[in-house]
Amino acid sequence: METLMILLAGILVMAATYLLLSKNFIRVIIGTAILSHAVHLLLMVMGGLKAGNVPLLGENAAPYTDALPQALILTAIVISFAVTAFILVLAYRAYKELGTDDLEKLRGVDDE
Amino acid sequence: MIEMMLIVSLVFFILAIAVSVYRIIRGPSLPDRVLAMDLVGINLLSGIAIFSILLDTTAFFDVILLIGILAFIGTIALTKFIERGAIIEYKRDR
Amino acid sequence: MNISGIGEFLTSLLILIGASMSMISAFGMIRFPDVYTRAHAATKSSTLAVLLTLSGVFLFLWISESFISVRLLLGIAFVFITAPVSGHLVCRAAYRSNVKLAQVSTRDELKNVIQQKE
Amino acid sequence: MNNLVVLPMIIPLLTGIALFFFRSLLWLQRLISIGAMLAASAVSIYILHLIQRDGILRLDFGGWKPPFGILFVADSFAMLLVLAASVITVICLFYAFFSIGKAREKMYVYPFILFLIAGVNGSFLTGDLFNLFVCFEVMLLASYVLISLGGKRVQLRESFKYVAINILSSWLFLVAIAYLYGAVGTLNMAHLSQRIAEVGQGPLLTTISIVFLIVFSLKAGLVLYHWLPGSYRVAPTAIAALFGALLTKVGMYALFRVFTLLFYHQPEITHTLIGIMAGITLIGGSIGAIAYQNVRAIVTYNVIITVGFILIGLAASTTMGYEGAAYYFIHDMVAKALLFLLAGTMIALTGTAAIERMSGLIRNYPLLGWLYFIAILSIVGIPPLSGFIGKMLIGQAAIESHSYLLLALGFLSSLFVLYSLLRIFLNCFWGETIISEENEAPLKRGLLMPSILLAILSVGIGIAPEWLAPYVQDAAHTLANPEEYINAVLED
Amino acid sequence: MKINDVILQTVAKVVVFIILTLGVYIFLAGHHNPGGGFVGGLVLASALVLLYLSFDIKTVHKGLPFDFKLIAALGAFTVVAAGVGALFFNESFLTQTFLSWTWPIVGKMGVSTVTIFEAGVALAVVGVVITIILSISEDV
Amino acid sequence: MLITIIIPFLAALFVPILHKSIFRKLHIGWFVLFVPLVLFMLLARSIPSVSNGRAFVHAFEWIPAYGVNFTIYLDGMSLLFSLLITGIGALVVLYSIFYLSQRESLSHFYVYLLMFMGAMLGLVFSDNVIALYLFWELTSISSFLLIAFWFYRNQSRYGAQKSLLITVSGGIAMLAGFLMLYTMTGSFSIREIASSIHLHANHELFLPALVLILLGAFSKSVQFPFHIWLPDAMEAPTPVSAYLHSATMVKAGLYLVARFTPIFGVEPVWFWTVSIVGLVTLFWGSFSAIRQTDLKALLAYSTISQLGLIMSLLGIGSAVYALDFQPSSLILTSAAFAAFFHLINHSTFKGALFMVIGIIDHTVGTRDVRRLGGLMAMMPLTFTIALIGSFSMAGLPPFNGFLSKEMFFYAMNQVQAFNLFSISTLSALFPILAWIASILTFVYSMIIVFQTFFGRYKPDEFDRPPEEASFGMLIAPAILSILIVGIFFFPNVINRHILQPILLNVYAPLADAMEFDFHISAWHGFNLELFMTLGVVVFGAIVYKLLRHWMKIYGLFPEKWSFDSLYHFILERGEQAARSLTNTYMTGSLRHYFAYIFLFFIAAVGGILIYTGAFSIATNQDAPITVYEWIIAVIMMIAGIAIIFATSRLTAIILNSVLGFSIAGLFVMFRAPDLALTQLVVESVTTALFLLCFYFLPPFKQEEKPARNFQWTHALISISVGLVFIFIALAVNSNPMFDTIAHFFENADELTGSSNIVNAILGDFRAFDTMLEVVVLFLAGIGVYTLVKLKKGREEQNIEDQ
Repeated sequence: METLMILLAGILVMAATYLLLSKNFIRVIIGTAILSHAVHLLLMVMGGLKAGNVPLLGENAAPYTDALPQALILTAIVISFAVTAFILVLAYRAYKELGTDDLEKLRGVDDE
Repeated sequence: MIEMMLIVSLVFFILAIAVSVYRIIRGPSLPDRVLAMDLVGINLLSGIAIFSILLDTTAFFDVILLIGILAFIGTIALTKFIERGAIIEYKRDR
Repeated sequence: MNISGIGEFLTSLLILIGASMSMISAFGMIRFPDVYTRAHAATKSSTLAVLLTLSGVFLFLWISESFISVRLLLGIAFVFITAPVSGHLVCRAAYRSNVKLAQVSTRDELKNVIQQKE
Repeated sequence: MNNLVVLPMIIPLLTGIALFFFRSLLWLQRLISIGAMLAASAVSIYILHLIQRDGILRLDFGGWKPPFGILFVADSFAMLLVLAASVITVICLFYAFFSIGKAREKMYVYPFILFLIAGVNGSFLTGDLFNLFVCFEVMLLASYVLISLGGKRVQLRESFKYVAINILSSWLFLVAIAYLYGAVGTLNMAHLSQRIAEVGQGPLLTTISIVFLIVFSLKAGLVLYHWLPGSYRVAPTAIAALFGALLTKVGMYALFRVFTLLFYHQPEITHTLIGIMAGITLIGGSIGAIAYQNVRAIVTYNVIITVGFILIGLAASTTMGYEGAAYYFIHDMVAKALLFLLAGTMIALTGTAAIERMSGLIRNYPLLGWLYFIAILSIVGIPPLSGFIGKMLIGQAAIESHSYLLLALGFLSSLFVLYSLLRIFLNCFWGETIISEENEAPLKRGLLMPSILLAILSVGIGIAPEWLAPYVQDAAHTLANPEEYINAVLED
Repeated sequence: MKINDVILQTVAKVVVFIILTLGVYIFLAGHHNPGGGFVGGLVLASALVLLYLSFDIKTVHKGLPFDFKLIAALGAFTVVAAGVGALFFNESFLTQTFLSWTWPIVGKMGVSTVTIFEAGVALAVVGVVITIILSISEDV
Repeated sequence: MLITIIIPFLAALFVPILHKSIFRKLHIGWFVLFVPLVLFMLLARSIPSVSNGRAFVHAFEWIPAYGVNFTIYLDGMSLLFSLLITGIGALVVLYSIFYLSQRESLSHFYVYLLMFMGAMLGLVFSDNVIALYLFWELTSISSFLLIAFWFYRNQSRYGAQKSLLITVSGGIAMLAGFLMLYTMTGSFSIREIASSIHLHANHELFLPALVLILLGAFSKSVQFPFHIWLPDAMEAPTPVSAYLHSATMVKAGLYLVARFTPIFGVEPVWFWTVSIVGLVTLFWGSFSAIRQTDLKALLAYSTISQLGLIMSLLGIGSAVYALDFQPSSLILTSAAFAAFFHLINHSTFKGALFMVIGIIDHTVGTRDVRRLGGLMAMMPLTFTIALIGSFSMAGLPPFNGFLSKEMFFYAMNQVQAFNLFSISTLSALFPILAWIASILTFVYSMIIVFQTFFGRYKPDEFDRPPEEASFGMLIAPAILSILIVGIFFFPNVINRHILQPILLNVYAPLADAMEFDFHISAWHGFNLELFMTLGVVVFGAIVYKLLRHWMKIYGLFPEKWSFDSLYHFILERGEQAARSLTNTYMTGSLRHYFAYIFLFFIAAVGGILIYTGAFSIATNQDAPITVYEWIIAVIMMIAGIAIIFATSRLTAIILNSVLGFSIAGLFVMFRAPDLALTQLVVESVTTALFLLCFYFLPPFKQEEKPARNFQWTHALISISVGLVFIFIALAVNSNPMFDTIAHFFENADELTGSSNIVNAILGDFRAFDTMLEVVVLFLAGIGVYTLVKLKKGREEQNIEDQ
């Protein structure tokens, strides 16, 4: 299963990379979102997917799955949520102010 | 036997979800999509209920209720959007 | 097969029925011509389907593990309350955003009412 | 257990949150924020002394022994940076009082600055890799907000790029953490170091270390600095000064930490790569610094040059190099803050950032001009100003480690620094006075005081580096001997 | 023409309580079961969002006159202060403590300072989510 | 001795204060004058003891941790230089009192001047090379400030910048050399280095250090090709030119070479570089001087040439070391002797000449030789001084220049006779070049005298009518011309008290072996040197007469081929090139920036992956895959790929949320209910935000529709990134090295009273992460609020924010 999940995460990374390279606000943001999905998946896989039990003591018997990556992912999810929310609103505001969602039009010369 | 039936039900639900997804993609109107999404949510919720029997855990019951809530809120939000353009109004004037 | 075995069988049958129903309502989603008719399939039959399934699960757990899940009961109640409302709202939104009725429709009663009001 | 260690981070954090309750009481916000940073600075000094006395301090959060819990580890290197960062923040806050404007003040600019510094200090202190990521995020989120605060068009344009690139680097950081956790199964840096040493830094771990290298390079502006000039230019002066002084330093600190504590077994690959990257950065920064006629642009490219220069110390990976880097870290925080503040003041006074449109400012604002002159000399590394000792030690380290090319690039880059900054001085401060006395914009004393303080600091550090020497030597010693860090963390 | 939202509003009033119950449950369950402050907070926030959806901002503010930024700040403050609290007991920063005892019928029960911490998390989440949503909604 | 260094700086501190209070009416220069005078006397008092071979050492700690100290070392060489600094300094200050009017910003001028004086004294007194470097740079800076004294003039700024850039570059090279010396010997003290350097003569750094330190010396002492800054430095007020740019600062390089001769002399490269560069400079300087029309520029080039002369002498003198003190080689010590003697003489006559030029400039308002002429009658005293100075420079008796010029010829002839290092043809060039250069020197000396004071009187060309300069202005040059003559008649006073001790410093190993007993006399009989001098006069006169005819030769060297224009070209074009280069990659396009990151990622990580051969794959430890996981995985893959081709914003958003919900499903599979719950809610909220923010935007533009415009390069990049990502992950997965630390958390119930391990970790074990996570969330929330509420975009440009 690990291999499959790694492949899946890899494909997500590819898609995310491709999206990041496009010139549209929303596609870039979706790219970062997909990348975060891939990263969470990777964290999960790296913790080992060995058939263990839900990490709730008492409900099931040991062995449990590795709970640490789960905690890390939880933190990462929250952070990625915060970041995504921020960049979304930023992009929204930028669109409103600048009147375009085409990043190639927003280069800005370095010496204006 | 029982497990067989449960799995069959699960497959049914998955098929139902697939069909709804088709409707989401196909449209043609926005309300159609919203409707289909609502359906996806409801079916997903049932699927998870069955799944937790299969996995023999009650850990996902929160998820069930949660999906119900989210589907409901999502549907309302979308309908309001379709109807009035704004989702949350400052002061309802009409 | 003991009592609980039968109970389990019956409840899973309940689940299966629910599942089939939801299947059928999903087909309705494809087959019906416009959003208003699809709303029937989407809200009415599938609400029943969900209710059946969830009750099945609830009973199953009750019988097999004598576990009364309040959350599940809440869930059932919730779906029961909200599903019709969302169906209603979707239809209304569709109508107000001028989604066309299917060709086969014969009457549009609401049209007259709205016109009168305005 | 040493709860003191958490204070440099928690004081700004807590006061930052508390300030939200005093939104309209601007004077109180100012007072509290500056008081908090002063307190943090004082605590940092005290901790620095404690480290001299008792060795490395650590604080296990929640009392959970490493490697299971998170902990803060205060060694001299980290604390020196914490101290410098806190002091710089005090000064930049002071500048902000006079320059940032009511609108931003009401929009919580002080809390955000405090959060920024909390993230920075946390990144310096933490002993846990994942926690480093989280601290980075605190710092970055604050920086995102600060850079876009004001919502001007350029700001929105540049901050989107800044945010997007930093998000990518954050997720890459997580990827690297995931790889490392998968390979070694722990997150505590000391424990990681121990385990890596135990198993030997094989090809796989070396490859993972390169992922870390890329992540921190992005933060530090090493080779991958292209995002930096645009974004640093759009923020208000006080904030740009903080960014220029602190943000790249955090990335560099992480590089130092990771490549001295974790991945120090294969320097022929990793440190060589760092050396090459430092060289490229020096070249790119130097070329960029002379390319533009815009004060802000020149100043930001100077930030990049510094990055390359400090990392020569890491590439050399000798004690001397670490000492030099530590000195240079401190110097550069002071000097870059000074430079940014002065540049900002110039822009505020003349209303333009183009150097060809300024002239003869020294007649109107002599003190400003001489402060700028001091800043130049300090950054170029003319003794007895603060830049010299670090430059000397890094140069020595480069010689010791036979990296003559880096030495040449590093020292040549000082010339570019000199040329680029001198151009501003010659064109803007000297030359025909074009502002008549009547049209002269008044220079608020509040805008000048922070620069004076920073200049005094720079001169002070330059004249008396001996005072810092024990701390710096201890810092370098710890960096050069990772087992000390490990022992301090993992023994009870 | 005024759109009649009676059905929605009536249902919302009922449903909000179900959601709030669930939110509190999830929040409390976090100690032993899936859930916790973050999800609990999100669910509570979704209840509020439902209110905003079915009524309008002004009406809701009459019933809930809070500045959600301050609620978020309060939450964040609680979280950090929960850590600082340990300092007064001469414990390491963020030291949590718990008491648990076994009752005859109910089984094992416990109280823990983590609850304060988690409450802070939940408050912060509610505050933040509502702040974000309201900010955007007011801007459109 | 430290006091001598500190006094000028202290005085500099008082100058601005005094200028505003007591010296409002009186010229502040009178106060400043005390400083060099007092110092000169202080230093002069130590002449007797130093000439007996004593040396004073005082150490003051600065940064002992790194071996950097202010070690004051006063020996013969330092004494000579310090006497020059204070002596000429006193005269220059005296001169400046009359030269600069009260209207100039005198306090700045004297602060810089005193700063320079202190720095220069520090330079010659420092034994520690880092302290030496400190003062070295300080002299560069004060020179910079003095050159740009009239900073509103473009030329002044240009000259100041040029001098600073070149001297600081040299200084930095020198610092690198010092650091290399430290690496070899472990000491920053010149004396300690000198005593232990012979152990490291074969060190790989020895030669680089030598070259680098020479670079420093050459750039400061305006040796070819670094001479270009000196003519531009003439924009400084004339007292400054007289002081810094002829008498003292430019001699710092000579000082350095002399100081380091004991260290590097053993290496023949030192001899060759120093002497040949010196000779070339000598020749080129004198050659270029003739074509100058500005008298100050002419003097600048003459300074260059004279410094080249001294430099070449020092080089020849160093051969004694290279020849390992063979007895026959000791005759070459006379070269070093001549060097220092000429150094003193040069200070006297060049100082005098500068002051004279200053007087002329001051009185008639021009320094252009084409406009000057016939001033002898109006300014007899000035003329006399100029005559003395020029003739001394030309090497004519009865002036001190004659003596040192004779010795210079003598040393040059010795080289030829000696046939150093068996390169006879090259060494034969030495005297010839020296002789030609001397002829040219003669010519430009004559230009100064004859074209200024003789010839046609052209009063229309002057800004002001010429008249004899004020008495005060004439004092200083007069004193110098008295010295010029005085030294000619009593050279041995200087010889015994000052020059002999220096030779002991330069040739320390010889101190016991031999007595330096040079006797300077004007008359040596009819020897080769005398004939050379006669030849110089004869040919010089002819050349001067035919000046107009052969001036065409300069046309062969067009302006744009000079080093001067090379410097200009480099700066000008460098800036342009830098700009265009930087603009090529700093495009401001986010897409490019991302591409850099990804390409670097592929190159670095992928490269190392392949280079180290880290890749491995083992699937045998994998958990089995169930059908549900397949389903979700396939859905995700499809969604992931489909999102690339999505043509509408809504589709992209929905597909993204499909991915998010599927991840939640995967979390269910992976037995992570907490995660599933959180992911579910978060994904819903995120989707809602996406819709809120972006539904209103116009549809994707046509060119953005990737289905029609699939970017193959982007696809290639993304596939490579993905592959690198996958390969490392697979390698990590197949090489588990340790168990994770997770087993500890399974005791969560006892430790924290929580049976949900994940929540125990979040709330207790790693509560700090959670705390900061909340802060992050909080920040994002408030950030969104500020973003929406604070809109400055439409306001006018706020200056502060640029």
